Amino acid sequence: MTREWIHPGLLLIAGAWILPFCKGRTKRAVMILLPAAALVECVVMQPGTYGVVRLLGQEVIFGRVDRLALVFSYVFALVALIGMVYSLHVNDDAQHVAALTYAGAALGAVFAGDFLSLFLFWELMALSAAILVLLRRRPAAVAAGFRYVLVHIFGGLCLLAGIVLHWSHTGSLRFGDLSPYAGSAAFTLILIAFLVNAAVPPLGAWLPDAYPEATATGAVFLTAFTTKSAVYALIRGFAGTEILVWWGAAMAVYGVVYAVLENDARRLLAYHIISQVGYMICGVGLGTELALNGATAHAFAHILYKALLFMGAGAVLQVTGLRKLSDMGGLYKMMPRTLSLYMVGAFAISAVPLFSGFVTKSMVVSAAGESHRAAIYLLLTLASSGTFLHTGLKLPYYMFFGRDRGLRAEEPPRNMLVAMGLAAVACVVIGVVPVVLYSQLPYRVDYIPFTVRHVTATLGLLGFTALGFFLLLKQLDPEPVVSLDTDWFYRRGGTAVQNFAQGALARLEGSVSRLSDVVMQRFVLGVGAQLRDIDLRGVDAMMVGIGRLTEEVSCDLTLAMSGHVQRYALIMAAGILAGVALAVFGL
Amino acid sequence: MTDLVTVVPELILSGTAVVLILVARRVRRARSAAPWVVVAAVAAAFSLWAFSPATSMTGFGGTIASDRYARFFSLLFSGNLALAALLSVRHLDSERVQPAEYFALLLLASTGMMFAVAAVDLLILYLGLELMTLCSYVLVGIVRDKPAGNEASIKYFFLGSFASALLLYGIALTYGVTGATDFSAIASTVSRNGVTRHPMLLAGVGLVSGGLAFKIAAVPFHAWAPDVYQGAMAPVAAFLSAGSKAAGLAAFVRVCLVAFAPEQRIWSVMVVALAALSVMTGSLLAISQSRMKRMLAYSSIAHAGYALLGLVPGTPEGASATMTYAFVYAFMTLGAFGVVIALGPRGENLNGYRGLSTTAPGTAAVMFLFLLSLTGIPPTAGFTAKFAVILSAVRAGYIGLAVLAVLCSVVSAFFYLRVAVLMYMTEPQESESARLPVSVVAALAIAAAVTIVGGIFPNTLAVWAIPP
Amino acid sequence: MTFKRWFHVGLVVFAVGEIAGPHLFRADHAHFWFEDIPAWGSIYGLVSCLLIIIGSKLLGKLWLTRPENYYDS
Amino acid sequence: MTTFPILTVITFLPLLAGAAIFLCGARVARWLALAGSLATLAVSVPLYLHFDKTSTGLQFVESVPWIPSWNVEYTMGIDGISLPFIFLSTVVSVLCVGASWTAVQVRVREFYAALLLAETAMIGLFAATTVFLFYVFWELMIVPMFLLIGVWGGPRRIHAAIKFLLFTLAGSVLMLVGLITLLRTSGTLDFEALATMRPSAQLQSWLFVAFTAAFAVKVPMFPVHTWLPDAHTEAPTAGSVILAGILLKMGGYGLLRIALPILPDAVRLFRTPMLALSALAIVYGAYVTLAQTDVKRLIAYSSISHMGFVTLGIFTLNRNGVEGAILQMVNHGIVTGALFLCVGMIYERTHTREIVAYGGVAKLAPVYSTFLALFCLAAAGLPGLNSFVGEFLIISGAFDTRPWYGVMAVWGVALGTTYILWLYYRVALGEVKPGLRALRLELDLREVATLAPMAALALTIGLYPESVLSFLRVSVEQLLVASAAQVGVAGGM
Repeated sequence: MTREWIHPGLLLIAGAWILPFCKGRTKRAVMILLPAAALVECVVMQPGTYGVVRLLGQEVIFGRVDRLALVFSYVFALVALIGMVYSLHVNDDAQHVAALTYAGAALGAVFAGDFLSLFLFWELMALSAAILVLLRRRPAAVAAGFRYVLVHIFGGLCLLAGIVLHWSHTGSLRFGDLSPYAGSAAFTLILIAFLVNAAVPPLGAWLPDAYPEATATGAVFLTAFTTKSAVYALIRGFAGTEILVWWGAAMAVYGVVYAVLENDARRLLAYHIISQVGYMICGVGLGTELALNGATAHAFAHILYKALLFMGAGAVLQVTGLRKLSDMGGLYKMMPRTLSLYMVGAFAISAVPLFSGFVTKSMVVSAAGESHRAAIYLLLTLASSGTFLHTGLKLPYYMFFGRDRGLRAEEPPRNMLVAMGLAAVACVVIGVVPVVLYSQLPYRVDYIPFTVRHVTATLGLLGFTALGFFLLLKQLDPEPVVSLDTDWFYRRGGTAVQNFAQGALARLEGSVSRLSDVVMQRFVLGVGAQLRDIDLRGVDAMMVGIGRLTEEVSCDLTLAMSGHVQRYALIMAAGILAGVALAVFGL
Repeated sequence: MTDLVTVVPELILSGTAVVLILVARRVRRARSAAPWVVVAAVAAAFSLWAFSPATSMTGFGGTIASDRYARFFSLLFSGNLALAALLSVRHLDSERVQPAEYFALLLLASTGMMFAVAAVDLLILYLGLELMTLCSYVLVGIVRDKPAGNEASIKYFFLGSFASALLLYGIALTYGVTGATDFSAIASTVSRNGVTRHPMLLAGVGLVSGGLAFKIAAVPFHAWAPDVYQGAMAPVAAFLSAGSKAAGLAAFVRVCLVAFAPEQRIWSVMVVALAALSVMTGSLLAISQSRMKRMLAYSSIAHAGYALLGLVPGTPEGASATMTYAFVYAFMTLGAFGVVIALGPRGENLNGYRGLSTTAPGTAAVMFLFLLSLTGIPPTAGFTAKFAVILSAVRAGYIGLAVLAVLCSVVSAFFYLRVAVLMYMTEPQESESARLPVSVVAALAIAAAVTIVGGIFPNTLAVWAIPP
Repeated sequence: MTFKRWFHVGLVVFAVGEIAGPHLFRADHAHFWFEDIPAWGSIYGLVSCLLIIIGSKLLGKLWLTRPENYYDS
Repeated sequence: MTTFPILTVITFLPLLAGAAIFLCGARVARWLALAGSLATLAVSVPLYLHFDKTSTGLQFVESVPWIPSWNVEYTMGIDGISLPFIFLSTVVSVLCVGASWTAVQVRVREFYAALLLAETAMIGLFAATTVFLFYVFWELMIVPMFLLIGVWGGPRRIHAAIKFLLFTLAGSVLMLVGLITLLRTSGTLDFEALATMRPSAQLQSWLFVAFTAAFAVKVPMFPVHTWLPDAHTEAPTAGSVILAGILLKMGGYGLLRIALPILPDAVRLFRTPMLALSALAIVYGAYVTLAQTDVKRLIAYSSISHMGFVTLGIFTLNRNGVEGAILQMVNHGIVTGALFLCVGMIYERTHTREIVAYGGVAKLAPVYSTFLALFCLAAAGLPGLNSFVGEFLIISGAFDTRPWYGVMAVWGVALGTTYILWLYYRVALGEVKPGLRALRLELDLREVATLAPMAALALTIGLYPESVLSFLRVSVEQLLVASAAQVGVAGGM
């Protein structure tokens, strides 16, 4: 340790284990105090380098603190606090420990100054997140959690391979801008690993697959950390990587398209995570100061309002036990507070002026504008209209209004409302006084969101989106269906290893082709079976054959031992003749 | 008078034999006669110290030496004799053999062996060996109403006399060239007259080594061994495999190192050939045997090969390695045969050993020990002895031969440990646990003790094994 | 009924405001030519909304959607 | 360091206990064995306390003349490389006693005697400092294993036992010739003395072949590995644990002790083929593992793949590789040993090793499957668990010298994750197989106590690898310097 410094992540990870040993009020107090302490610590933290340890003969930096890391740490700690408040009523230590570990690992990844520590926290994140999913303790959840582990272990393997390659090339494990190595294998592998965690399609199907299966409270944490820490890692390492621009934009639309077809409330929101992360990826790809600021800011805002939205959906799930839009409707009478808080989040994500999304998302969009990329600009705008269409209109319409199905419901527990309140306040504050956020961003910000053109255009966009929504309302009626995604590859198609292998291949090569399943099956299992037979019939048989041969030789030799004395005498005679000949002539 | 001092052990043994023959009518039961023999053997062994002069001395006109080389082997023979006697008790009564005659023959055979190792003159050597061999012919066929035994003894007789003829002819040729039968005289004449390359002498060397190779059952002079061991009574087989082999080796070593020292190049090549053939053939043939004594016979052939490895470099160290090997092997094989005897009829066949460890754990354990030692797995005497001989083979530069030897020891591991497999890893078919007579237990204990001590403290033997 | 009316009034206000806004106040310059099309935001909003709904519905009908028990079967 | 012959005591204490077992009845045999192995563990504690991590030489040296005629002495001593293995041997032995508490019901006395004899052989091998003593214990190890497999093993135990015997013997007799040649040419068999003198390059090559034949069979390396699946599968749980935990390590240890320091030129000569064989073993083993349907066989083949990492690491001849190899050996001992314990425990209840017979065990036996999951993840090389560190070091070592082998190793890791997690998936998850409901699959206290130490070790090493590496560092440095075979220092070191 270079200077006295307590790692906020480790604080959470270690502190989590206090929970199982205390109960009642004290437990709730600890649940609040831990993330609060972490938050305070992040806020008071000064930039610098802390916690340098020698491990495996390497400089391992646990505390690389700069502006970029700090922004993310603020929001991570904050959402951890909100999430804990939201799950105060839950009486399941395992969930809390997992959640806190998850948050701590995310903080650890953000502060990691080198690949080794990054990798450790990266995998810890994957594991704790999977546990969070498993803890719903439903068969579907267990299966999803298992798939989640597989995907991320493969992501982790890519990362590991990349790191090792990088190390052997450069001899350093420092985690910084990788653009100098663009095109190298290490560069690609690490990028793939990050994209897996950022849920970039086609590598991202795990997200809508796993998150909806988590508990109401667990989902809140899940939405926040994995994808955003990946965004952080991308900003850190891959700023200005051209391919990300297009990939991000496509991703933003992809999420929206799937959201149309989605019937499960939280799965719909999950697809919107993908859509929103698309903006950030795009920003990373653009790589200008404005764009990177935008990506950071958007991540910040997005964590808060997405948490808010999931809390809303979670609250409904909590009280009604329903998750399908097709089963809901007319809840506004029973849960007005939930509705209003949810709407704040919805406005925020749809970038309604005076809400947080407006001031952050527009940074990325205008960054695209400033670099004169019309197509990107249009795609992103289209996506934002789609965002409003679903989270702002479709979801609340079918959940709270729509056909009244006479559901019995009441407001969720108070702590849930408080948590949602906190998030909502954050959204509004950022939306009204953006400078609060802007002042924290890595680069200096001279961007003004509230221009006439911008405000009016946005209002018009949203308004007429709403018009379109009401025009095609009939079309939008949710249907009880699921929609295919790349998770098909490891959910469908025979045994687990095929799934696993296909998943692996889909991730390793980023190929979505159906061929891969056949190939992979032949490749792994086929080759395995082949080699097993070779091992039995070939190698082993050869070894055993030597023994067999020896035995046969011995049997043949016994024939010579006929038991006839004259033959024995002959043998002796031959021997003695040979001996004498050897003696006399041979030498 | 001093002459007699040199042959005290021989005198004791032959004296006991004479006494036994005189009182033969009185002796009905084996267990009344066996103790005499054991006492005689112990006395002989004791006398080796009691009357041993500090330095080696010769008697009878320098034809018989009583040096530490001779004493080492004499000790071995008396041990061999004692153990054989102990192991015989049960068989004699079951086979209705005249105990007195039997033991007398054992004693005389041992006397012959002692003479053979003490001889420093080709003729004495020949006499000693003949005494040993003649007695063994009778011993092999001593069970009159057993055709197998009689056939074996006839075969043994024919081939044995053939071998003796070869030996004698070789001696004659040597004498013809050098005009001497005394070892040192031969050596000195050869080197003095520079007749090293004299064809008749070379032929003589070949014939002598052939004749001696027969006694140690080295390939291709081995053919008698399996049939004889199988036909003969188990104790006799044990006695022969340990004693006659040791005697042959002792003679071989002394003749080669002393008498034919100038011919070292020639006989070392022949030794290499004998050793290689014996090790290979012995190990290979033993695999496909289903009868215990026959298997042990082939293993004894292989071990003759191992023992000869030590002789290859023709150095004192090598010779002492061979001596150690002969000693260790004698007790290993006595032990193995001892178990065969202890099990009685069921011990003759490999299947008799099924599940032995459940019916007779102690016997099985001892057998396992001997088998490990025969295979040459540490920490048994078999390992250290094998180590020594292979070391000397490598010293002589015959690495290929060494590799061959160890590979054959892997082959041998297969058939030795197959017995272990039967004993430990299969179910017994009949569950009668053999009640062992005290004498057999004692014999096994001695053999086991030697095997273990020789394995953990190899030096205890090495210091005694002083080459001529 | 009232909601509907207010909604349409609001739409008109948005559209007009967007057309007029840039001319009434000092507006920031546009990045692209199409942003200067009158009521660009409103038009694009409507278009993209319809585009998304119809497009993805088609996609769903043709390929993506499966019965709910698809993965359980 | 101390005049007290601690190494000799540790080595032969188990033997004494074994003898005592024969004298006492079968009832107390278990307790005697437990006491004996625990006592050994206890006596070995001072080794770690008084071990001087900074000294390069041997420590706790004992030496008494033994066979002057061959200039062979009875000398024992340890350095950083042998220490972890002695620790492993003592611990594993205790756990084996615990693991076979109820599993072994026939010939209990003989069983525990054999077990303790094996422990003596293991410890002696790692404490020996002359090739002769090394060989003696090496061969001595064969006997108890032969009995353990053949007497208390599964249905095809005899075949497996004989196969094991002949393979290992065939290898080790060549080592015998090798060491005799070494003795003949160098006149000594002492490790340190031998390291100073260099035989001629050609002779080195021959010696290398002879010794490596023995080590390769034990490790086992590619073509001579086929004894392992049979032996592992048929052996009783304790036997499998010792096989996986210690016996395989003897080969790797021999390479480090004899090949590297004594035959450096030959090592460099044969480096490429050895690396190739190792990489081949990694991938080949992993593939074959994928195709197994028998739990024990699957784990057995997986150890072929894992030991491939070890040889790969050793022959990278750089610090990362060698340290990684040693660590990997320790880890493999812990993890695979633990996996065999797990399998054995459930086999006691279900009496089947077919994977298809299992499923949904997690529902019936949460504690058990937690342990299983832990060890599976460890075997899969999950960070934070022990195997990760070793494999990481080895792979980085490989990348520093021959990147292609590094790539193959990573590929091996991927396959490894596949088969091990698939195994867990099929055994623990999924729906409960009808046959299992009736059985009481959950572990009892003794079994938990048997597994817990392994888990603790796995976590400790995983989270704080220095706990082992700190012991190695100096010795490995010295080994690589002494063998003067250090090919390029690891990147960034």
